[in-house]
Amino acid sequence: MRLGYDEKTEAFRDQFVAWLEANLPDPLLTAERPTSSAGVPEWARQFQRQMFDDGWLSPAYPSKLGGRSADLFEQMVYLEELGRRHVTRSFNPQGLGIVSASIVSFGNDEQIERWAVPIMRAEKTAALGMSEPGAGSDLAALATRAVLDGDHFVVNGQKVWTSGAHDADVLLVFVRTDPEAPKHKGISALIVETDTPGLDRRPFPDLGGPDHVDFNEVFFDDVLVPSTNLVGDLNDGWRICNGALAHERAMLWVMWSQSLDNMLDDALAELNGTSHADDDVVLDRLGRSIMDSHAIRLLGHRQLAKQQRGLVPAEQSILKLMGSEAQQDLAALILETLGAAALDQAVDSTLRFPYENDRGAVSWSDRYLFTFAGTISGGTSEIQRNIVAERVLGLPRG
Amino acid sequence: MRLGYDEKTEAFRDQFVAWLEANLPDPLLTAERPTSSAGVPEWARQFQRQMFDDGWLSPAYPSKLGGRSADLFEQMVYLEELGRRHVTRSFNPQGLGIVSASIVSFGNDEQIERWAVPIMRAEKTAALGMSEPGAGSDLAALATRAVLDGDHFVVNGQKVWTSGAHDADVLLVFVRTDPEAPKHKGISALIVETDTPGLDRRPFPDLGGPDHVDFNEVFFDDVLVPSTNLVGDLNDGWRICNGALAHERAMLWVMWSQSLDNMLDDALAELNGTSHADDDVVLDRLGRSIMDSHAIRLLGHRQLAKQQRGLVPAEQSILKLMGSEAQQDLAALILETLGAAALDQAVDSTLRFPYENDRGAVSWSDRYLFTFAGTISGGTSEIQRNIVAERVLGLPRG
Amino acid sequence: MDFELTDDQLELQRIARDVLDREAPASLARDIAEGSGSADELWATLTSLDWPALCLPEPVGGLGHGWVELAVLLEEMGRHVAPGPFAATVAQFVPAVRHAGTLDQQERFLAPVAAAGATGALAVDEGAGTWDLAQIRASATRDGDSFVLSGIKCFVVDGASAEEIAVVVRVDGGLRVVVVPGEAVAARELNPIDATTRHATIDLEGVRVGHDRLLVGSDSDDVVVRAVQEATVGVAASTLGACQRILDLNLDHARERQQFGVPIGSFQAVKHKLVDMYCLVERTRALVYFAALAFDSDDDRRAIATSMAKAGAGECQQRCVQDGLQLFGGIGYTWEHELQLFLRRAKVGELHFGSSSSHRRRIARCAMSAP
Amino acid sequence: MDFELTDDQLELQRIARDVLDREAPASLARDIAEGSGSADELWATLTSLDWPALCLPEPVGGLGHGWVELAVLLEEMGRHVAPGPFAATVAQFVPAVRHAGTLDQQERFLAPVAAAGATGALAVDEGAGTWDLAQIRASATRDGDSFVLSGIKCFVVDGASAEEIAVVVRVDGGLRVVVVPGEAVAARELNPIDATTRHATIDLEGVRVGHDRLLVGSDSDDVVVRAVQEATVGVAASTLGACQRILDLNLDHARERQQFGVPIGSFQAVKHKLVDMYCLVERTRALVYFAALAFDSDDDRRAIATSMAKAGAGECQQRCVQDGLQLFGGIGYTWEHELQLFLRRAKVGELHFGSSSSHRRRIARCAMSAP
Repeated sequence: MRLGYDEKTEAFRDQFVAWLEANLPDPLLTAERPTSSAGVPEWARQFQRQMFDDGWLSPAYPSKLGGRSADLFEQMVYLEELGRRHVTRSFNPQGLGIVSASIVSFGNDEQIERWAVPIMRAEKTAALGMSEPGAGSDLAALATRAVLDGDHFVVNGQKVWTSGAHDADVLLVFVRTDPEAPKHKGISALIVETDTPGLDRRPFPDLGGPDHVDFNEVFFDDVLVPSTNLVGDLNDGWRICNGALAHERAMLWVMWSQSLDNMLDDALAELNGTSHADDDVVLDRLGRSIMDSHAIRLLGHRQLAKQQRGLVPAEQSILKLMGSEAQQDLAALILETLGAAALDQAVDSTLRFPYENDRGAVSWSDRYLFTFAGTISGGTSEIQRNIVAERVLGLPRG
Repeated sequence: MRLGYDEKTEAFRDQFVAWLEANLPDPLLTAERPTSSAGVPEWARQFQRQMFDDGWLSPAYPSKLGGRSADLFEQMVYLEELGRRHVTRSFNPQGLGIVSASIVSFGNDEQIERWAVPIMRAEKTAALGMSEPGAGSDLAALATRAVLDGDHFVVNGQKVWTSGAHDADVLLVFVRTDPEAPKHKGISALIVETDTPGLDRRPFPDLGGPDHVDFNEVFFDDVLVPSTNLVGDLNDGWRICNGALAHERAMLWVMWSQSLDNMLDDALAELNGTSHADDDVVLDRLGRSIMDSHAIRLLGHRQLAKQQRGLVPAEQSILKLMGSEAQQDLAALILETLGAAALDQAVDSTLRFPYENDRGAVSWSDRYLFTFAGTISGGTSEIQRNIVAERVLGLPRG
Repeated sequence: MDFELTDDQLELQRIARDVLDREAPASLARDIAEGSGSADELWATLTSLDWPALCLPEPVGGLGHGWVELAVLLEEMGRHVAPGPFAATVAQFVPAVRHAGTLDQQERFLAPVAAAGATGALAVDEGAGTWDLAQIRASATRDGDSFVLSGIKCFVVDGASAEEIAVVVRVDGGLRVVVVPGEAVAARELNPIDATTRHATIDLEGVRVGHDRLLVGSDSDDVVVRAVQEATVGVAASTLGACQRILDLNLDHARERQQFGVPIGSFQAVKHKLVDMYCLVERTRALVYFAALAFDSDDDRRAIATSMAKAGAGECQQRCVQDGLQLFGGIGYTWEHELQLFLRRAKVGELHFGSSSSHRRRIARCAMSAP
Repeated sequence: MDFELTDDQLELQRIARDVLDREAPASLARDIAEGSGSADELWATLTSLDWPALCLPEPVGGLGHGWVELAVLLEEMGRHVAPGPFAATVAQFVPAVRHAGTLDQQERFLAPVAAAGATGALAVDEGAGTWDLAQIRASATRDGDSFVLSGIKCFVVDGASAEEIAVVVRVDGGLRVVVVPGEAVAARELNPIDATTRHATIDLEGVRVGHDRLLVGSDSDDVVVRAVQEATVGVAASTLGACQRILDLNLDHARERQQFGVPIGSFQAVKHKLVDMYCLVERTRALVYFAALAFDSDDDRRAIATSMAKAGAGECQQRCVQDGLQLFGGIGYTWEHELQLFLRRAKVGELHFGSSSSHRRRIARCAMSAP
């Protein structure tokens, strides 16, 4: 155990810091904001491309894929430096983190060149078609069908919660290709270009308000998808599906940790200088949130240290649970503390962090509501608890 | 809706108050304390007998059974006046509230005369043999067997958690008399004198300490019980069992309400004049306990009002849950608030309330631990929640 | 005590529920949130049904019902996330005029409410968001035949739309109520998190009103305290109703929604959360109606009853919003689903007339100082 | 950073666990609680295994290990509800002498600990139960070649049995540590809720000690602050261990105990509570070892790390005691079952060296005042 990093890691950090200082976009050029999680402004596309071309977009990858074969500690300081500056690597996070990552892991060279690299270079944006109505957290129950007919799949069915689909160029869609096989076994993964005939994207607003639109329903009505768009093997989609969700999961806690820290910074700024900063009831609860923030980072580092030693850490299964609930607790605290001052939804929308994906720069009331995306999506907190109980604590299935 | 009672009820109250003022034992005579929930000191026996003889022990009963056919509101003010003075009706609460009550409801005249009246007049004490090892909250799984052999039952098996059995003269024991019948159907209720050969009572301490003894294991090894000791019909014990638990359930909330109020009084006395009385964090939590205390009493009154109108109220199913957990929360608050001052288990054991069943007059640490008797026994809070979910909220069985 | 609604009160509840089921569907609240709806028609209907008059005293043309009946109506309004001036008028403006005004003044300002649904508001807080009367600085100064006002009032429910606003001000240091015509003040409307609970900041600076608009039925601060208590319990009753609806929606969802082949309501974790919500709703209802009874009986536990009702509603909304949204999963996380309308109505109750925590501390301080 | 135990540290943990499994079964704690047991034999064994020396500096005969290793041992002691002078000696007495004493004084008072398991205690609080150094009034006054003490010290762990007691006093207004022979003070032992954590009130009035017993390695109050920080984290580590054991006992129980025909661990409500306990145990472990690392690295986050470790342990014990007892049902509610021994050890941690709430408030105030 030790608090600092070794020299090699610190040298890596210095190198990245130097690159960032030389290459961060002029804040004045960042005024155009994203329209959805696949609607990326031009300045952000250019910056992402620059990162890729200079080997800083995905440091764990080899250089031809936008990286420099960094080890886990190097990836960690890389993320620390991004987080410290509130720099967003990609404003199309599912595109980079899941779609292109899945193609890199499971696709062939042609697919990597045709889709993964363009997504990484922000020439294309991508969205993930996984959830379906009625399936909820039960991914194995998905019903969208794809039937191979010659050199095309014919896709019929419906996806929902597809973030950014209306702004995306391609979708990675999980479909049932063998209806006879047991639930997990008959699933495949297809790349679908969003301008394919028969594909209908219907964006709908979340509970933030009628103009807060990122989710889509996506309908497939006899959509013809070339068989060359199959990622991985036929009926091997469950492995990709798990891989897609697991992708970069090793580092996913950093996102939870940094977004909690950001909210905490905002909370401290909000309370400082007010009478609340001297209210013991508020301080008592705030202390807990500060502890959450430290504990989550420390547990993440523990996971990292175990992975570096080749162990399979149990921490990752609790970090999403703890991180998402800690954010919810903190947002609730600030909302309740501000009281009447939080009645008004209008907020100062001036950008504090020009490089941040700030579609969340909203009132504390909305911030509180938006924390439920964290405790619901990607497996609700209840599902997470079941998983930890069974897989980590060895309790019997219910 | 109204806050007060009608004149008839208030007249009843006045009558009882006059009786109490004339008949409460001299506090100086109450120094002898109970040894268990069936080990009743002589002064308390005399007082209980006096209550019975004057028609004040069980006011809802007819006069020959120690009552005066009081209605629900009259029973309520009766309990209010007892509570206000911290007067315990019987230091053998299961004997009076469950055993004699079951015999009165389900037994024959001879049984009433032979056991119920003596228990009510505190000439005998009684304990309840219901729980068994391994059965926990699953009463239908009880395994103690009784086989009818001529004019006797032969009883074999084991009970546990039998409060006060080592001090009791008789037990009301639930036994399986038809092992072939479905779980609920083959159960019967027997009165067993504790001096019957083959019956072995082994008291054991609870977590309060090695000298905190009320529970017993009770072993039955070919115990011969006269068939005339069968209460109710053969194999009709499930109805009695439910009846026994349900007995006086209508008024059981008053016990929860009053014991919470008593704890709250003690808590306020403990904090008053200390720096904790000015600590906003403490006040915030204390406020919640005060609300609990009011809400529980109000919900109890709501239940009472519905019963008086002949309705079946849902409140009783949540009052035990809320009452037991509210006590636990309050005890935890005081324990945590006192901090180091609560490290020492020694407490001033001077009796504040000479008529109270004060085996609980202990440190806040023990008071906290003892609240778990409330959330565990008589159906754990988890079981209570299942029951409310299914019976009150109409949710499907799991 | 007899702590259950009488048959007449149960009948009133049933009628109110029927009326609002018909006249105030959730789509009305949604239309208002999206800027395309209006509460005017609902208010006209309720006025025609004598709702504004129901709990007003008979001398001003009211039907003479009490606070328990008012709580029944407010709870139903919350349960339907019903928009409009009902709550601010009858639970905020009316109590202020009733307790502070002379009989003549009550007649002058309340008869139009009873007869024709004139609307009112109550202005108390000045920005701290605590509704703490000790912090009131706004004032009315006599100038000839009139009073000149000074100060700013914040978080005034319906402050930009009410016809008359009961404004709590200082006159010679004491707390008094001045009834100011809504059109006389400059109001800036906020964009509240619940679109059906409209708020405004109003500027009193230099506003001049006739001397007879100063309510002079009593020269005690207590009447203002009482008016704010009633307004506070009114908010609690509305919050209670919204929470009840969140629970109802969740119970339906838990019975119907299937996951892993069974209704999610058969999962123990779901059951237990719903039971906790149910217990808190019942606890809050007990505390709200206790406060209403305390008003009707002029019981001296009014202050603690008010704080218990408000804090109870606050604890209840906290859990109902939290678990109610969580248990619904993604479906509840959309603008389309009506759940969010009730979440917002429940949450808004916590944010005005004092937080749960502040009321709990009052309760405890009160108990600590009791003999 | 590298936030996992090294192979050597893991090996130490394994050895410590084996030793205590063998030498400190729960029956030892039970015997002590029933008045029939003694911790002497365990202490002799641990001394023979060099436990007292392990984390002492080499110059005084120690093995030079750091706070991370000490946390490993203290956690295992808590996990075994092990009685005896280990915790008070190495996590309370030793830090006080190390930080406040000169090298000679360290040699004088610590070498006997390292060599022969001499025992020590630390006396700080004077009755408030807050361990707030600002409230210290006890004093040492120079009188010729000696100091005369005055004051009362409360809640002193092992205060009635330790051979030497490091007493925090005021000398000329500043905070200093005087090492007082245990036999020189009148001690009244309390009847603590955890019989393996013995406490005493000690009376310093008129006690006279040689001037060389005033530790003069530093004249800064900071060394006392540091000693109390280490003592506080020591309590947190022990609490953590007890909580881990409560969780372990519950997991075994949930897998084995059948109800309604299935193991209770298959009920979702049971699962979720166990997961919450597990998360809190892991959270606390992270915070405790962070504090240990901060001590070893002289990191300037020591103060906040200390408070986080203590508050973390406090939150953890609250949940583990609450749900750990509740989930066990009746079986855990007996004196016979070992669960209660661990519940008491876990709970006692909350009651000294400052409550969770007081530490959380310190954390928040510290963050509020940070730039």
